[in-house]
Amino acid sequence: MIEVLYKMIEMILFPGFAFIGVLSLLYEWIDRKFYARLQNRIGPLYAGPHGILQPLADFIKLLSKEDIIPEGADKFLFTLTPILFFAINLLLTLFLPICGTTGVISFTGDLIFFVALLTMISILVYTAGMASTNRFATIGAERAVLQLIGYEIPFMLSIVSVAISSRSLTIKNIVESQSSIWHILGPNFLAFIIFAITAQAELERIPFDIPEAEQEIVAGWLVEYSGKKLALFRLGKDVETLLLCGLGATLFLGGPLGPVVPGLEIVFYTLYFIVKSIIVLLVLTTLRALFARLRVDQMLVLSWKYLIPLSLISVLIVRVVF
Amino acid sequence: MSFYIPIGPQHPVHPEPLLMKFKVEGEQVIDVEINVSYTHRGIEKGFEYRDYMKGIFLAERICGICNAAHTLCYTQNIEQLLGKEIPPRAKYLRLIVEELSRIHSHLLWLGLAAHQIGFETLFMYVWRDREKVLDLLETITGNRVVTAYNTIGGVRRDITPEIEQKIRKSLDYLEERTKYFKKVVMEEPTVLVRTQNVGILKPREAIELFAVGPVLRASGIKHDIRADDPYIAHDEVPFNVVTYDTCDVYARILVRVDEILECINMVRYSLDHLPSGEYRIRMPVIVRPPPGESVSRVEAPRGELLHYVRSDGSDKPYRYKVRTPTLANIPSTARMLTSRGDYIVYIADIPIIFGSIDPCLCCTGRVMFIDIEKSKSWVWTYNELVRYSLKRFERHD
Amino acid sequence: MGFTEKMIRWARGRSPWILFFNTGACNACDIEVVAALTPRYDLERFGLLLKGSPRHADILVVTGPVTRQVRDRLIRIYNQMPEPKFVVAAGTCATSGGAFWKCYNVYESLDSVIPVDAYISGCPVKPEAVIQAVNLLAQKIMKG
Amino acid sequence: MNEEEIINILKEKFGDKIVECKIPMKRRVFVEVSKECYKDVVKFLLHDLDMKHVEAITGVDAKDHFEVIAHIGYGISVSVKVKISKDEPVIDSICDIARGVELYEREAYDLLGIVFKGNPNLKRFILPEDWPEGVYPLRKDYEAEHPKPLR
Repeated sequence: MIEVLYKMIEMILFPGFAFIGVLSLLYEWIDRKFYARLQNRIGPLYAGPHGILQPLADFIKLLSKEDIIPEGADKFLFTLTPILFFAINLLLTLFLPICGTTGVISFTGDLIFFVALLTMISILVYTAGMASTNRFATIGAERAVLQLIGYEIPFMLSIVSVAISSRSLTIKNIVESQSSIWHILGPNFLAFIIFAITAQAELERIPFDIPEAEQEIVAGWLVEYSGKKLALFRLGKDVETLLLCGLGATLFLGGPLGPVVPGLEIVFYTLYFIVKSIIVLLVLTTLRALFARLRVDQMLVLSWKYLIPLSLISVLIVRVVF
Repeated sequence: MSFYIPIGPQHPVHPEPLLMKFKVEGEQVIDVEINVSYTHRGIEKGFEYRDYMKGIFLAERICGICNAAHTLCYTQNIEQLLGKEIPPRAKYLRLIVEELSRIHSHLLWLGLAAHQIGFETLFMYVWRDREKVLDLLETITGNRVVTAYNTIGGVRRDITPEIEQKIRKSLDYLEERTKYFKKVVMEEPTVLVRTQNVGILKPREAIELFAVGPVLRASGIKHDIRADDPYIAHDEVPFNVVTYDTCDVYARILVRVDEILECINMVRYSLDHLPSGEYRIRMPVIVRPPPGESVSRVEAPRGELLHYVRSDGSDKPYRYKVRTPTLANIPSTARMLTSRGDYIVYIADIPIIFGSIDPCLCCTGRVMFIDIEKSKSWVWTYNELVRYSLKRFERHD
Repeated sequence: MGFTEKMIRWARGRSPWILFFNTGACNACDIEVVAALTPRYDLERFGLLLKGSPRHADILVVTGPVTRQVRDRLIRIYNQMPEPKFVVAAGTCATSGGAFWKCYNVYESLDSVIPVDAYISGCPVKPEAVIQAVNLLAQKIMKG
Repeated sequence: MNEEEIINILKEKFGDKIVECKIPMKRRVFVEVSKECYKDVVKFLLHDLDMKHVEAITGVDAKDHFEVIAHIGYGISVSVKVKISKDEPVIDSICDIARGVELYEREAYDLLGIVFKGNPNLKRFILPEDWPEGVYPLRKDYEAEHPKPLR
């Protein structure tokens, strides 16, 4: 009984939903602040000290706004997709090893389950676009799927090359195998670069924010959502950012491992995890600030002509070395 | 399966209201209708109720960005009617403010173009440096954007030596920044990919569809009112007409960036050779030009601007016609936006192609939609589309 | 329930998302409002974002005199915005028709078409005035 | 190719059809032409004298008649003026020899009611859809007033 209760607390409180929720809001704040700094601006400042409560303010404001369901939209899917989007993202964060070498849930081969659910998220984006039968949303949804075809394979291959180098498909072993040297320092550096680019595409940020291209198709698949649904989508996207930064940190920077004072392992592990995933986040934000947006066909050309061969080479290198 | 995307009249990237209806197959644009009549305010009728002096303020508000060009064209028009010659110092001062507002307009456009292809950082940098030019305009004319500087018979304020120092210092900073932006535009791979051979307009088409300004010069045709028909002090101040011949959005960016550098040199030259003397001739408060008509032309930042006035001796113009540059560029835009044969236009290219003519729709408030291929019959008439979208968007309560 | 009420008002005041609509203006006010978002004035300090779709925004910033064609589009966009919405009339053209006296195609002012909450005067509007307006509106929202 | 040469060439080519021409200032030529040969003069200027650029077409409501003025030329601007009677305001359009002019003619049609024969789609152009037919705002008899407020 105590075991179940302990698991519940772990799930709900510490490395689970509450902690992740706060952390993802913090990440959105870091992202916006760093992005503004890169553009020589100050970024959010007045909501709380240094604007740290800005994402919270956006979230609460959206919750309190009126929720419109357009007449022609297919009601069931329109309301279901935001909830599913948020739920899957939260579920996936339970796999990340935050306060120990294993996440809240971990079983052998959980990497495959993790990556499968990640693709589910993009399918949800498509259904969200299609459910709101607005013309811009349909085009945004089509572009989301086109983009999915583009970045999914290099994304998988970069994870596979990490799995090969640590000889297992469970996150626990991957983390432990990095106790000697981090994957990023070894032959997997090329895989890290590909992971960063494809994570940028998975999160639909600037060089690849084609489904949501504000200038061309107003707000892409998000155009019809407002109020609570939009709040859920935005929080889900923040959690997804945390998820991918955490995944990057776990796979390439050795997750929560690092020199530790014996008594307080959990605190140190969490600190290491946060610091490393923030480093990955800063890499993604600089990517976002440096480039202009690509067109869908250019994005596909980029991924099929350059990213896939590169990721194949990285898998080959890893196979030869290990 | 082809269907319509109505972009506008409210659209995040085009500040002005315009409705562009695209016939689209998948991602390819087949056909376009551009309806820009939303900014038609009936200004020409407004001129007939105002006397000549008050007309300056209405002429200024035709377009907020190129208002220096509009007031210059208006005051030049009336001076031609009166047959009065303005003092040389006033000519040089007008030229300085005109070139500064051209720099501000081109920098604004460069930022907006970067914004349209999703390059937020360049947009922020360019608009941060544009503030320098706006500070200059504010010191000289008293207002950042709508510079009420030209009046009939000369200019309103004079330039003092310390303003001159300020101008020179800001110009050096601007020159160095513009060179940096040019380097960024030429080397940044994602910008090149999004702008090269996009929005093609061949030289023959540019002439046949009467394109004007940077759009014409980007297709390799060397025409500029400042060179062909020099007004105020353009015959004394040397400058060379910038042309590129790759006929696409990339060429238009480069034409405008080079023109900024030209303007900087022109302002420096005119500051060095600023003649002394008074800057305005005495004008009666109520100006009554003799009956007659006159045409005045100015090279506005977007192209060739034409004002025509017909006076019947009273203090109000009998008829005042304004033909704005963007109006002349609309046919060539429609040509650029339709895919023909191997030249394919994607939805993602629409904002940057339309943006590449630097549309100043409030000038164009007199243009409605153009059918390119007459044979096309639309699935919906205009009103049906409005009713359809009204039903679709109506709030569900 | 005072706390949640106060929290919601604080949140609404701290993250005003604007939607921009130019109803036939001479776009001097438009570029000044957009200039307020750039590094020198940077409205994002107040949490202000320029949003594309009427569904996402709560403040509708309108510049320019309302022309006849734009009137029904403006009303439709106003209807599409979710409920706690505000309208800011930027520039003398929006507040009182500005310099376009006697031009036949133009309404006298914006509040003859939709209810307006805040007026920014000036032709064109200075970015400092836009920041002042956003602040006043935020305080007004926070006080309910 | 300065202003006098243009006038001389036009004079001996069209002879008496040129009603009146003057040079108000440098690089400006005003030519008044009779209604029949308006199109040939424009064609002659555009192609033979290689001016190849029509800047604008202005419609003017002079009290007893309409006037259509075509401004042509890059460097030197030649304005070709034609008088049309008020009760039968029809003139042949120059759309076929100058494609880009379609807009200017439709603007004159919409605001003044001058019909350009041969213009492919002479439809409502600038005014809003609910503008009453037959009311032309730029005519002298039209009194401009603001639309009534809705609220």
